[in-house]
Amino acid sequence: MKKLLNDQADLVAESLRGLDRAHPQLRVDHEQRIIYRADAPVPGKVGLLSGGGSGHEPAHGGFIGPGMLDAVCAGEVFTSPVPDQMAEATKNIDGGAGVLHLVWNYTGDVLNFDMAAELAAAETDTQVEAVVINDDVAVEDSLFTAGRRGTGAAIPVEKIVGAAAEQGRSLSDLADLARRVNGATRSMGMALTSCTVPAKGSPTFDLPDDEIEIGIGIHGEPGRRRVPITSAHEIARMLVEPVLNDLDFTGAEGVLVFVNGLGATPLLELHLMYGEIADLLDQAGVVPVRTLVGPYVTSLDMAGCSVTVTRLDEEMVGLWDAPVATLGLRWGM
Amino acid sequence: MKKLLNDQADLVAESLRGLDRAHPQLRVDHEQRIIYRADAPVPGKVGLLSGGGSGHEPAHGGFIGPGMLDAVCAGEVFTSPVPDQMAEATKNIDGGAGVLHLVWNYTGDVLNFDMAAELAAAETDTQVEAVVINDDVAVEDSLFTAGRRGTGAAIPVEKIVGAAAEQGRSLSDLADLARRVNGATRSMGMALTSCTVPAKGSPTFDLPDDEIEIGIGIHGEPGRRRVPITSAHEIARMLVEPVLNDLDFTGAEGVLVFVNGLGATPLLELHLMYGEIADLLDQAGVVPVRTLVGPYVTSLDMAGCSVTVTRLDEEMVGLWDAPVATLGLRWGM
Amino acid sequence: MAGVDVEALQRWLRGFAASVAEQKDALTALDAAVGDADHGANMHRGMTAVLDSLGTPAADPAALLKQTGMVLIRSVGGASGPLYGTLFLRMAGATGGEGALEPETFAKALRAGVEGVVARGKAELGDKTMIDALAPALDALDASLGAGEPLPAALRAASTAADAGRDATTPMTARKGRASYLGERSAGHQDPGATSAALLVAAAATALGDQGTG
Amino acid sequence: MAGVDVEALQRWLRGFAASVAEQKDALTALDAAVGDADHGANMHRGMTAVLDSLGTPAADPAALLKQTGMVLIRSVGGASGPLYGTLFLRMAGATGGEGALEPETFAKALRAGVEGVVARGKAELGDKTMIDALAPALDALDASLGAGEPLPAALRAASTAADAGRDATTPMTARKGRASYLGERSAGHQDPGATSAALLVAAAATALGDQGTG
Ligand SMILES: Nc1ncnc2c1ncn2[C@@H]1O[C@H](COP(=O)(O)OP(=O)(O)O)[C@@H](O)[C@H]1O
Ligand SMILES: Nc1ncnc2c1ncn2[C@@H]1O[C@H](COP(=O)(O)OP(=O)(O)O)[C@@H](O)[C@H]1O
Ligand SMILES: [Mg+2]
Ligand SMILES: [Mg+2]
Ligand SMILES: [Mg+2]
Ligand SMILES: [Mg+2]
Repeated sequence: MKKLLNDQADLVAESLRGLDRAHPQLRVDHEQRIIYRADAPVPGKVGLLSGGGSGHEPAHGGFIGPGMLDAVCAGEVFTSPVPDQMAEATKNIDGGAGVLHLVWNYTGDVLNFDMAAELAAAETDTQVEAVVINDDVAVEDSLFTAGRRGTGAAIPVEKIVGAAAEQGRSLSDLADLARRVNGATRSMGMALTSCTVPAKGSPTFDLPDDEIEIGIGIHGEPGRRRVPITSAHEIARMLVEPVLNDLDFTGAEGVLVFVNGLGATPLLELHLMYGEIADLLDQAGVVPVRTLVGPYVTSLDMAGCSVTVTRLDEEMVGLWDAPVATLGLRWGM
Repeated sequence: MKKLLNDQADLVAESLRGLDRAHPQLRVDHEQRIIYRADAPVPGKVGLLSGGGSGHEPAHGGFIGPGMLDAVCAGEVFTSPVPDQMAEATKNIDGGAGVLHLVWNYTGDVLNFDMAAELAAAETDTQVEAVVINDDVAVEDSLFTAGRRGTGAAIPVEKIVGAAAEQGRSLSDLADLARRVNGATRSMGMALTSCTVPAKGSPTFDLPDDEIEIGIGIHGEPGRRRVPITSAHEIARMLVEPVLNDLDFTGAEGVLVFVNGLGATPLLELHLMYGEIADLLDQAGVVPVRTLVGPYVTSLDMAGCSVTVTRLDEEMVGLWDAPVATLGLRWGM
Repeated sequence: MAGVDVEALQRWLRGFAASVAEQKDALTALDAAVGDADHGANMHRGMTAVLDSLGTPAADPAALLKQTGMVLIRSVGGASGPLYGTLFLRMAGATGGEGALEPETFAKALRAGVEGVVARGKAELGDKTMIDALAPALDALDASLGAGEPLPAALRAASTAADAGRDATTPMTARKGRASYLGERSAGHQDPGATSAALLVAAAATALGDQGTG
Repeated sequence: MAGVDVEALQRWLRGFAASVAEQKDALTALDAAVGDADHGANMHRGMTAVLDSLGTPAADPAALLKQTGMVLIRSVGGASGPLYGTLFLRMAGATGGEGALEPETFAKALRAGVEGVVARGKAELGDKTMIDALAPALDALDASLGAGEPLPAALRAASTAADAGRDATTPMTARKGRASYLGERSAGHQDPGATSAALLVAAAATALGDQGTG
């Protein structure tokens, strides 16, 4: 394993230390491993909380700031944070209008956020709602599984709901909006290589030089199937087809297309993939009106990509375009 | 080789195609492989042109936009573009105030930009100045070499000069400023792994699992020396010391610290590195007042990082903070 | 027979912590095959924190079990943290203020704990989770005690059942947790959580059985 | 003796293109050791473009050489594009409107071309660049012609000298180009540009010598 670290057991703590020093617009509670926007709580605004295992940077901490999240709880690498963190963060970002938990759908995250909500209900009078993000169409038969994973949809959900929160909208309104954006979003990913989890010290799975994994998650979980390596053109098809088959994306306001790098994929290749994906959307009569191309939801040093498509309505377009100032997404301010 | 591409010979062309489709704020001349800001030329403004081999994304095309570059010429992977491209771009971004070439110091880039300037002088009456960026302290004895490489300094140079250009400053003023920022900047990089150039199809160099390269370039050139892998703490020291030894960075307005990922390095690790680097700067009495952490000048899929430090004056701080709207850097607009 | 007192429970926890420490890499390797390669690290982090917490004196079994559950919930994260944490919290809730638990009370508490895990995680037998080791262990424990066997023998039977339940997860297709994303590709791999759960039951057999309340 | 006419020069360029195509991976491998692993691809891209351009009829040697230089400059990039391009442009500049170049004119033109490379790239003999193959080749060519040898023999001598010059780059520490960044680590590796330059001279010996103007 070749990584820039001291002791792997300290990786998350030391990375948070660097994040804190590098970015004065963030405030880090190192004891609890919570990252806050420096001016939280914002009075009158619903607080938005997310979080999850580390190793997905810039998710989750890179999406804290005006127009997006108020705080994020950081777990160990690929391990959901614990309820105490979420309960503490919930308390500290409540500006009087309640707190919305945006929970990526993994058993660990859901269970820990559940317990946190129970704790918060028992210990404070903060109103809490939770919305589960579950967009990954690689998980088929989701009734007989832990359900679809939360992956790329977090970005449009957090951005759009974040912008709406800045407008002073109510907790239940925002929860509805989050569910609506999540419901309008589908994703599918693939890996060229495995990632290496520092605590394990070797790749999570062995992938021969001539094979790729289709339907991969963002934690080094193996995908749904392994296929011979093929062209970007074919790979785009294997990602876009299941997305389009799962939801009707033809619509008046067009779609957001988000081509995500999993960590070790050059932007040069991601842009090439965008071209292939855009062709397929063209053929299907689906019109991209907003795009995002880059490593936003990574899986440590995994090479590969995912595609996320969100069916936009006019309100969502406006909220997507609204100002945001985070490390990962920034415009308009 | 595992990459998201069709035929490797078409990688750059197809990536430009995707870039063009994804980002309406850019305009791409696919024949000549020139990326323009959509509204170039900007009347009355000095045009800023850079470029170089592909494979460093988001450099160079990701730094085109208001407040930064006007155009970029894209070469093949790790191969400087050709004079025709630069001459054509020069003609098209001249808003009447001349064009500044920001040239990364590599023999190929310098020779091709030289020829382009000769062509431009022969064929148009556009005033052209060129400033060479050469910040890499890994190249010792630069009098007996091709000179120091241009690496991370391009970001502060292009950002600061880009902001000044928006103020309508003159070509010679901007060239002076570019030289001043370049002169105030030093960089040093290291690699955990080699990159794989698509045309070669295998890693440029073999690096055993327990060794790293210190003083690496951004084209897979081997570094100055190979050492056993060590802690982030020690690696930070091997990068920061030569930078601080080369230039006195203690100064009233502090420094910009730019910790750059070379392509396959998780942001988690880069932030950890920032913490280590900030400690060393503290010990040396050097005060970071602006920071940038992320993959901005990459070397395809290389794992590793570089550190760039710029000694800022008041004017530079103001220009760094000025609005910019590019794919790679964006704030204030 | 002395019953399961605080000291016996502490022996159990120490024993479990020791097996987890020893099996850490094996648990992680199992999780790498069907999950995210952290189950060993998770359990080890949790049980290290539990060991630390044993320094704080506990008034009675209920207090110790509750503290253990809270420590796990606070330190582990992931799926296993809330689930193992709930196991111990519910065990605590199912005991009164006794200084030592009768074998039947211990068995009842364990059942309450596992029911808590089911309530949280919604896994059924055959879903390829820790439940596949824990549920058969409970049944064997109850059957043995019902047949008049002493706790040590009953726990040995439970441990054998847990091991068998763990082994039975190998051919299963996962329907809960991260392994479920793999669909049929999850078959052929032993479940990491069932493996750690079998270690938990084995540690009980050792600590509360042979040298303990036997 | 017919002199070096357009057809002979085209044979030279075709021969060089063929060796570059054949040696592409070897050139890139040399560049991987001390540079950025693209010299083979660069030269191949350039010579493929030159082959394409041979379809356009050229009035005389000067026109063909100029066109070749322009094509290389337009298609190669990197360090080798402007340098090889300059070589041909300056060769063109050193010839008048002759339909065929006398051996001495050809030798003079080649020297002018190499001087152009030196003027652009500022490399000296011993800097571990293409100059280390080209300069000895020129000297051998002039010496042979001066000694009254015919062009074919003189070009064979030049090619032998270029090969020796290329080989001599191996122990050198680079002082120009990308290899110079390696400092002393560049020693022990043959220079890619000197290697392609030796191919260029060898192609001349074949095309203009043996079957050509011989
Ligand atoms: N819903 C569930 N009910 C019971 N056990 C579960 C459930 N989901 C997962 N598990 C258990 O948790 C184990 C994985 O734990 P761990 O790797 O620590 O957490 P994570 O999956 O969050 O990385 C699985 O092997 C399985 O036995
Ligand atoms: N200043 C120079 N003068 C002469 N030849 C040079 C000079 N710099 C580099 N070269 C030659 O160019 C070769 C490298 O060419 P190439 O790999 O195509 O370009 P790049 O270095 O830009 O990738 C070197 O091996 C060397 O022979
Ligand atoms: Mg996990
Ligand atoms: Mg090159
Ligand atoms: Mg796991
Ligand atoms: Mg090269």
